[in-house]
Amino acid sequence: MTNFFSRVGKQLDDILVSGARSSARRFGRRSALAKLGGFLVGGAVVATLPFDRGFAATGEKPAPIDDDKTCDYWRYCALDGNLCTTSGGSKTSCPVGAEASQVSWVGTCHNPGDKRDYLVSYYDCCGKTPYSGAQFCLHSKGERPGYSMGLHNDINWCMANANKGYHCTVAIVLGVAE
Amino acid sequence: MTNFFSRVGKQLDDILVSGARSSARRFGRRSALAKLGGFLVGGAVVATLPFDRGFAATGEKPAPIDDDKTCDYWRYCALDGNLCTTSGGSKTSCPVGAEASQVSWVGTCHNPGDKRDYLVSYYDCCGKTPYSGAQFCLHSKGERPGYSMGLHNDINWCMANANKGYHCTVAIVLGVAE
Amino acid sequence: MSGKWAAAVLSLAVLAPCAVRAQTPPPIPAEEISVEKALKPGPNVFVTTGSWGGAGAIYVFSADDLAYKGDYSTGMQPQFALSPGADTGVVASAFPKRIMYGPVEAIIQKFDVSTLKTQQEATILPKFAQVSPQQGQIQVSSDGSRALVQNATPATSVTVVDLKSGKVTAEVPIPGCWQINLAPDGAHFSSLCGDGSILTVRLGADGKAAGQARSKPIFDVEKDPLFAQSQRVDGDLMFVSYGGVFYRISDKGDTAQLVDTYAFAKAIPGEWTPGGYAIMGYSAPYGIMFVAMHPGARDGGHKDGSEEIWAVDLAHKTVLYRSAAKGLTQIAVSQGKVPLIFGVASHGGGLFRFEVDPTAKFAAKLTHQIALRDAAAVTVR
Amino acid sequence: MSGKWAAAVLSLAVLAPCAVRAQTPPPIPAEEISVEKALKPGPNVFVTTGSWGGAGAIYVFSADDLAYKGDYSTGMQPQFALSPGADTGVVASAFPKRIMYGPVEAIIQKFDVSTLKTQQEATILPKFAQVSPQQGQIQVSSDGSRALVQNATPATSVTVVDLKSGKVTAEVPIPGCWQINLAPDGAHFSSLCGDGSILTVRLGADGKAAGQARSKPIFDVEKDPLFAQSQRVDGDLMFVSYGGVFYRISDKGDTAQLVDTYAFAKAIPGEWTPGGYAIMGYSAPYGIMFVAMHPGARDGGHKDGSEEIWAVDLAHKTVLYRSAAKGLTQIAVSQGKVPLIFGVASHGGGLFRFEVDPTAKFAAKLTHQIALRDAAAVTVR
Repeated sequence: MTNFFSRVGKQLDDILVSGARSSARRFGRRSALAKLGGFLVGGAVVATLPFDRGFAATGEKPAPIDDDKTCDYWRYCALDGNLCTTSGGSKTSCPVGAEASQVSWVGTCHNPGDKRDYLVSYYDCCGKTPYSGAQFCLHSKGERPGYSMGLHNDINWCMANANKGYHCTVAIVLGVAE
Repeated sequence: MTNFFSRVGKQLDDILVSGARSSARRFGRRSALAKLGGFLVGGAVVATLPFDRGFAATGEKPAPIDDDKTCDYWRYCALDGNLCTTSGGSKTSCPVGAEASQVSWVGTCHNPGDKRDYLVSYYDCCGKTPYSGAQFCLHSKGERPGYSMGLHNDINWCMANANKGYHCTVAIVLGVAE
Repeated sequence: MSGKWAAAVLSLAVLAPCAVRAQTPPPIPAEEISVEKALKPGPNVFVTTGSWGGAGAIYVFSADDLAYKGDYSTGMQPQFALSPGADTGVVASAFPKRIMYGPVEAIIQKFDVSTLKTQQEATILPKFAQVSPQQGQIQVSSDGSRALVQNATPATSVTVVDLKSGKVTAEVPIPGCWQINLAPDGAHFSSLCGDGSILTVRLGADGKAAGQARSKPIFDVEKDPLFAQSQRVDGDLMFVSYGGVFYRISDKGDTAQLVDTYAFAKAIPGEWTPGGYAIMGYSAPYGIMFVAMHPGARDGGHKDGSEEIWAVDLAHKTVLYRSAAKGLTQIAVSQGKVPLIFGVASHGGGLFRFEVDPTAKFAAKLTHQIALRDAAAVTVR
Repeated sequence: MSGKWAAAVLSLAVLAPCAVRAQTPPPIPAEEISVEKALKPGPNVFVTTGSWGGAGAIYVFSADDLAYKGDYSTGMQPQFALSPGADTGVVASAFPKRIMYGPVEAIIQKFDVSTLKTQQEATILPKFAQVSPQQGQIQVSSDGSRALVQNATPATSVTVVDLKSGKVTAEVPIPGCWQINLAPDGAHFSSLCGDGSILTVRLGADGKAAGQARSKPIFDVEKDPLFAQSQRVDGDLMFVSYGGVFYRISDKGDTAQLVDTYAFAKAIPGEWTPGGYAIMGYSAPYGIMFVAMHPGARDGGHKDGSEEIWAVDLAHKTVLYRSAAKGLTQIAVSQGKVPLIFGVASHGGGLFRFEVDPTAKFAAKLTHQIALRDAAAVTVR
């Protein structure tokens, strides 16, 4: 069985120690909590914290590994859904006219390009008819039932949006999973 | 090109001459009109006329020809839709819980079993999710666009029902097309 | 125009069999359309088929030969429960205003199985969890008076519905917990929680929460999580872990108690693990748990389809027999003298029927199979 | 509980790239989700995809290489029209309360093609014809101010919608007639009728019917009926018959007039006939009509997919070239210097792109093709 939780636990400690700043991206912390295998505590936590992502633009991007339109692309190790890369979006962007989900689930995937494990956040794109030609994938590395909601990929992650129709899924790198 | 209309015209004359009685079955006469290649005249015609079908139970039934679960069954020569025979119904009955359409279209099909041409009326069964395992067929003998509405098979014939969801289609023998 | 066409209208109403009866063989007489009044008799098996883009359905098949009988229409992502007598179905599903967007109307529908007619429609909370059809998302008390439905926003809660009044009586938050395991009397339910504990919620006669208690951690969510499915075994709840360990839980008291564990796969070579969504089916008359198993344990393999169905004797803690059974992701077991196993291959799209021989170590033999697109969950009594 | 978990919530909000930047290569920095703001530039081709069990869609592909760009969601059985500038789409579709049953809400939606955002939603009559996507079920005036939608109960009528106010201004009965051929100024439309005549309906500035007239019979519904599709040729309407005869109709006057017929398939051996749903596409710059054709005329074969696309020079009444093109049931032709033919194979499920060479007798060469389930109608400017 995976050691996902112990890894996450360690990373969490690292982050707390390093004082890294919190993300302003669009997942609610309720979800971020869930992501880390946690328990949802009930009640809305809507505030987001400031985040300096200046350095994000400076890092040299690793050469693309594999084909992000196929299920075997490394980021998709816990993705259950249609690839947005084959639905008019990209691996990090929803197609035109879709809405990004407010909440998301995570996986820990190994990037063969730099031999690192990454925390990947899967967002659904919402509110549109699925494209019948989209590539559907099902990978469940580290996946858990709904009691670890942030790791659960059977559910419609458009659930917190006003428009809940499932369209496709993107895979966002959150950071290295040490 | 088919001589469908001249045949229907002839039959109509025969019927008028023979004084056969009108059908109480559930198609509106508006549709029966349309069936015969005609023009819809607008306005609802809702009354149905009495019909003595006592003899219908006495006639010896011809042995079944072919398999009515396949598209090649003779009655389906102008059927565009899912076979009710593969959806929990029969060739003349809607599945449990479905509604028979109020209106229908017709075709003229040759029965190889008795070497007769029959007028066949296609009713849609309505108001239920289609069965994904149903046999879909598309035959268009004598079919016409919507200006000959009673011969048109591209349209949802559940259109006159309160519940319009398309489920499957049956093929009812109206009589011999002489 | 009107005179001419009025005449035509009358004349066209007289379409009827014509007078060729003198010939041999006689022509087919005029027929009349009808609607089947009730499902053909005999035991049924139910398949829930979901959709992310439109209507779902509860398909009804003959448990004898998988002949298709009919379906009950649902909204999106239906979750289904069957009455103990198998004569009433209860289904929750979602109807968004513009199908793919707009406000969601979520409803529970109760229907008569033999006529597939709706008996009751009740509005539930729109936060109803839109998840692939699976066990424990909806549960009905054995007297049919109370239904519980899983919600997720993603914060989890349970909607309690009084089926007599059709009214929602409570929304019970179950933070960090998931899946409803209702006691037959409908008076309390248990849910698995993300810290490895089990939450027990008691419900009053008024359908409101009357108290709740969380057990000590019972399972290890990190090392060997439980599948979100249970079977009722002699009044206890039986779960199974990703790694192939049965967890027998007593849910009778205020707090759930671990009764026993049994690592049934451990001694068998090949790293066999359960896989799928509803991977256990219990034959109460024989005390045999059937489990969908596949070899080569791997992280992420817990939804892989089966290679075999194992018959496990719970009283003697023995794997009695391993029957070939390819690709199943959900199974359900009938309670008759000859247990029947029905399996769905949701990845491939198929429905399968197996007959079990109690005199041959509960070996299961495939007797029927059909292709079935979007088959997602299977239910039988 | 709350103190402990509140701390966890805070701590978990700090997920961020961590400090391994010293290593080489540097790790992938933290990313942010975004939404594409507009379709990639370039000409588009639109495919209407219908559904009898849920949401439909207008799919947008690149006209250059059939790369998928995005879609606009619709209800059931969408009918689509594109503005002359190809920058606005108008679609009519049905949203029944329980998807498969219950009252139908039918709406027109106007959307911006580049952002796929709804600009307007207007309720139309629920008697909107639920028919497989085809031409002439919805039409929009060239200034975009007026939309007309086909109804059927099965009695036929046309709903007139003022797109400025979003209001239905009239329901015009067109008994026995079908398919809307709107004049570009939106002031009148023509429909084919079951007695072989053509009905012309004039509309006032208020969007109400201002008069109608029926022509003498122009075509023979029994012997050689017209397909319910037209192309605008030098201000006239061009239809084609099941048997392969062009009917050129002037719709300028109060009553439609037959200008000319041309039996283009007659002299060519093999009993070739048009087949499919929208089987003509006209290149106005070159005066060439492309037609989807198949050999072996038979009763009921009028929906068979193509074997060839014929390029017919209307001015010289000559079949210039016959290009191989398998299985197409709908085609549409772009109006550029190099005409492009887009075809849909609705029976098989595919989208095809052909390039036409005006210097080679308008031969059409397949350049791209993709599988496309439920593809039903294709539109291009």
